[in-house]
Amino acid sequence: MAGLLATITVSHYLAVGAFFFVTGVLCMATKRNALGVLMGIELVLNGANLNFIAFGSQYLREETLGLDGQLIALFVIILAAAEAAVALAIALSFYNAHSTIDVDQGDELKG
Amino acid sequence: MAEFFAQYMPAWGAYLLTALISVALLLAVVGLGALFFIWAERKVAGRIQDRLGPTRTGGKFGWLQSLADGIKLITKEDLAPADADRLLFRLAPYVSLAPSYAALLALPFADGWVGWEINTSVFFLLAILGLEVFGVILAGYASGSKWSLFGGMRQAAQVVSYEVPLGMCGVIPVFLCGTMSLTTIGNMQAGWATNWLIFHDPFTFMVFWVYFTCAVASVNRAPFDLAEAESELVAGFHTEYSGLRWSFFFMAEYNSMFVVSGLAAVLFFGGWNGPVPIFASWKAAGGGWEIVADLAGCLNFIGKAVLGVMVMIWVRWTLPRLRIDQVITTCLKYCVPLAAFCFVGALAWQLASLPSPNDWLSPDPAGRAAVREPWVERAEDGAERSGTSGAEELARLAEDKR
Amino acid sequence: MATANREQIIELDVRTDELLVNMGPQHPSTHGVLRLVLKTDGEIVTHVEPHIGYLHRCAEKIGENLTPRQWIPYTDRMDYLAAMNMNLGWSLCVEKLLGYELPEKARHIRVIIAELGRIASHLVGMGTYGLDLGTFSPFLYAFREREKILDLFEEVCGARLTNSYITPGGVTGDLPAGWLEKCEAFLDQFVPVITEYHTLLTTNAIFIQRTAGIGVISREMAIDYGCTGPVLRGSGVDHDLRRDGEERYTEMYDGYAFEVIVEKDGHYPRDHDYPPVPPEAVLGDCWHRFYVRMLEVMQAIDIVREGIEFYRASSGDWGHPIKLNTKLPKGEVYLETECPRGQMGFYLVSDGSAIPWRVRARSSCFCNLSVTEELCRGCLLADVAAIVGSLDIVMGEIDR
Amino acid sequence: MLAAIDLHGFLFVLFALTACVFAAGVLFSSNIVRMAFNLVLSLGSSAGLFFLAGAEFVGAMQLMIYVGGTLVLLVFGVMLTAQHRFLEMRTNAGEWVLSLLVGGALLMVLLQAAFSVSQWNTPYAQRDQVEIDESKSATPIAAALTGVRVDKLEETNPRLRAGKSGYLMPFVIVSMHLLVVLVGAAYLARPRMAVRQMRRGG
Repeated sequence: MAGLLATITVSHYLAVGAFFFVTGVLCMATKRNALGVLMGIELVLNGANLNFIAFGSQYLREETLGLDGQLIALFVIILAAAEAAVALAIALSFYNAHSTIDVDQGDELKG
Repeated sequence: MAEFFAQYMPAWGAYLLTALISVALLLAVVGLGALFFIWAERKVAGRIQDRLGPTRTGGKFGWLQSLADGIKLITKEDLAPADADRLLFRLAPYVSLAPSYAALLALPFADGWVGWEINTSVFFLLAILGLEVFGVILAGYASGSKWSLFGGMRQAAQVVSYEVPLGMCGVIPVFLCGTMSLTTIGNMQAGWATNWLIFHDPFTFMVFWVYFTCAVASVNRAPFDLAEAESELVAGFHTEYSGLRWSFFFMAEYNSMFVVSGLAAVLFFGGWNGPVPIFASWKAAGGGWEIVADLAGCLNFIGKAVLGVMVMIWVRWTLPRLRIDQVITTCLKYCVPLAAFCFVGALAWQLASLPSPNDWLSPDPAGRAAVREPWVERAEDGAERSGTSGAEELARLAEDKR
Repeated sequence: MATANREQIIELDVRTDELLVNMGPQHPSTHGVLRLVLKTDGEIVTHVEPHIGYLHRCAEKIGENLTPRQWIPYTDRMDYLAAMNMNLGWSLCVEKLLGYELPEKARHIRVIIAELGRIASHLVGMGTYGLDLGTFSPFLYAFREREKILDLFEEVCGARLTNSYITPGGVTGDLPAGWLEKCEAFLDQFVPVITEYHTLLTTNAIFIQRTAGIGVISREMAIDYGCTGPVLRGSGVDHDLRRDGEERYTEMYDGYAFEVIVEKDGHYPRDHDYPPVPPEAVLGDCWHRFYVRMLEVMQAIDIVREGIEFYRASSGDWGHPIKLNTKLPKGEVYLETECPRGQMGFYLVSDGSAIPWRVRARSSCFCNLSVTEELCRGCLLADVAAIVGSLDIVMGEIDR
Repeated sequence: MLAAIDLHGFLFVLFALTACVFAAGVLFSSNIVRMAFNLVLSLGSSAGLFFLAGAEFVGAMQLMIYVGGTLVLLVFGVMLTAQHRFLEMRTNAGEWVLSLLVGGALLMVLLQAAFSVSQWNTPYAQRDQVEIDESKSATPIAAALTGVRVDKLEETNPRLRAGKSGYLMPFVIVSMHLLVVLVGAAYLARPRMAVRQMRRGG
């Protein structure tokens, strides 16, 4: 265990990011609740963020993305917030129109 | 400490033990703080209302009253309603307490006396205080009671709204000082009271009151205590709680009050720098004298924060409660525009180099301007070295900031 | 001034389910055991249904098994915040049946005591109203002063809350020596305290925001629903039984100069001493009801002062209670008096024995409460507490 | 002895484990409120990972915007639509098997990719010597947003040196985007139903 702990590298961060990504994708695929799908998207974005941060971290590598990694992560966070607002609005609108938030039932093309 | 334990056990155990001890110590601080504030609230409320408050427990002044209350709460049955979502219901108080406790981590008590020296501590504090709402929302949802649900919904709407002006108010001192580090901001206000940021210009003076209003709202105190409005929602989000879990909500509330007051003290009232620089020379002397000066500064800071809490208590026992629409209106119609106006005003004041009281009282610029973040100094060095255009730009920026 | 009866469209952004909430019978702001069944849409209340009867004690039926003097303690427990006024109403009703003429001194004692009871009752109403709006301190300030009145009552009759002091035939005892001076001393120190109340509540910006324009009872509506007391006068109806009532009751106040507290041309009598009506307030809203109560306290103080003078000037007997087993003449009587919460009526039918054949009480709070359903439709959850509080109900009187 | 275990590694494992466990919790819980709760803890733990990697501003941002803002909004949405038939929406077993298979395969591929690049999985020897005031402070980030790169003072490319490597343009674009999104969201969730309310308290 100690050996593992001593050698945290970018790859470890990437592994966590990958786990986030896969969980998020599975959430998007399996959840029937629209808000559950939204949470899946958040997880995916967070996984990507983790990768950017890892590549930008000066603790982990000699040559890094520098501030770029952090800035891109920042932009992702901001966009995720915006996306969540829109998605929530869509979900509520969907709920108003269909009286359900089960995305499986939203297969008709009218509001 | 970890090194000490490492002699007797494996390294990971030593770390874990060390962490546990530190956590226990800080929790004790939170607990004792809550004990004191609850006692103080009862005493102050009593005095305000022509009563004595607790008088018996622990001899004089009833100073052991909160301890007695705590013992009673611990021995109380821990009930969960049949309709409750058991897991979330049990977890919610901890979710509420944890962020408010974590906020203490980045709050400096004196120059360098901080649990975790983080460069973005203002932002971190505001962010982590915003998380406290989750406990309340979860409690509201998980209780399986309609009153609790009302409380949770109100809290969600209120806190999300008030985070906006609160952040705007917090950002003004950040811009004036050019740093997000609370330690640096505190050090920049050394010297006489005129160097405090609240007296920097009329806008900062104004924005403090906006900050205080929003802080009261964000820690869910009267007249903004809609989530627990006892005359409307019985007890709001903690209607169904009893015993120790109930008291966790209160520990979180009192601790948050202390943190927002402490934040106000650092951002606007010079933190550990008193109205009169008594200990400045001691501080400069270094060694043991410096520790004494820091200790005095720490007491100074705690005094200011406690004063802020006392004002909140005073307000709570004086004013009626606002209605939910009025709370949101207060935020969106008054606090946000005022904060934005003060934000622009304070920056313009700084940009136009208009005078602040400190200029004519103590023209010695040893205060704010001398304190700089390390990267600025290095950037200035770099600018001298290379003379590239980017560095010039930066040097100009650093110059402006000064 | 905002107009009453304005239509407002509340837009709902999300279709939410109706939430059925039980407010009470164990709820902090329903003043006892009132149960309001609320249908809410989020924070907006769409329907309110008051349920009463949780405090029913068959007081009227008991009255048909006791002699009128024995029933006096039961009237105490109707409006337990204004027990003296309840005693008075019943006593006057019985005296009306008996045709009993009251000695001068007893009349003034009754006026003093009844008006002190009115002050005590309004103090509770004011304090608990602050509590409904979420401020605790005025409640204790009000109770502090009320305690002093209760001390005075205790000295007079030995009881603080359920006094049973005024009885058919007069009162149970003369005012003790030195009592009048104590009463005057109390009034002297009490007048400046009222200014405190105005600072803390009446003129407080948040208080005005919470009450002005909320729960507006129009003049017609107040009359239609049979509202009485401060609720009626708060809607601008100039009606006070102390002036407009039956002769048997109004003659009690003969010689007393007082003006009915009602708004005329945007002004209240004696409001020059106090903060003017705020521009947000609409006649008939919670603020006006509250203000009427506050001014009635001042009015009652003046009446008590007058009463003390009259009492000092009067001579003769203080009026003795009738015998317990006094035979009642055959017949029926009904008499309404102006209690702090409105017009309290007592109805008595006698078959000639010492025990009434039929006893009924007309509750003022019951009528006042009936407005709730219409008043709370479409208001916010927090307004329900504000509106019900402003009606100042006592469940003991409604349920009897 | 303590050199065998460093704080960074210990905390990394701690945060990574909590983050992953709660992320799995989001996936496997069927109750929407519990999902939200798990997501909060998961994203909070990943903020811890950000702090650990030295990105303190981004970590605080994550806490403030993501956890404090977005998720409160989400929970709000959950509560608005929280009726019992929506609270628990189960996915049928066939979908589970299929998705877990696909997900497992995807995870394998990603992990393989993550650990296969030697530059990525070699530990950084000089980590203890790193002093990163620049990235820890918010000021360089703010400077980068206005077009000045503090960390690239030695940049030789004249075009990049002239402020082109900053983030002024994306920053403005994102701001406009946010504005548009807010307006759009408000439009989407606009009132569809109006209740005529008679006599508001009057």
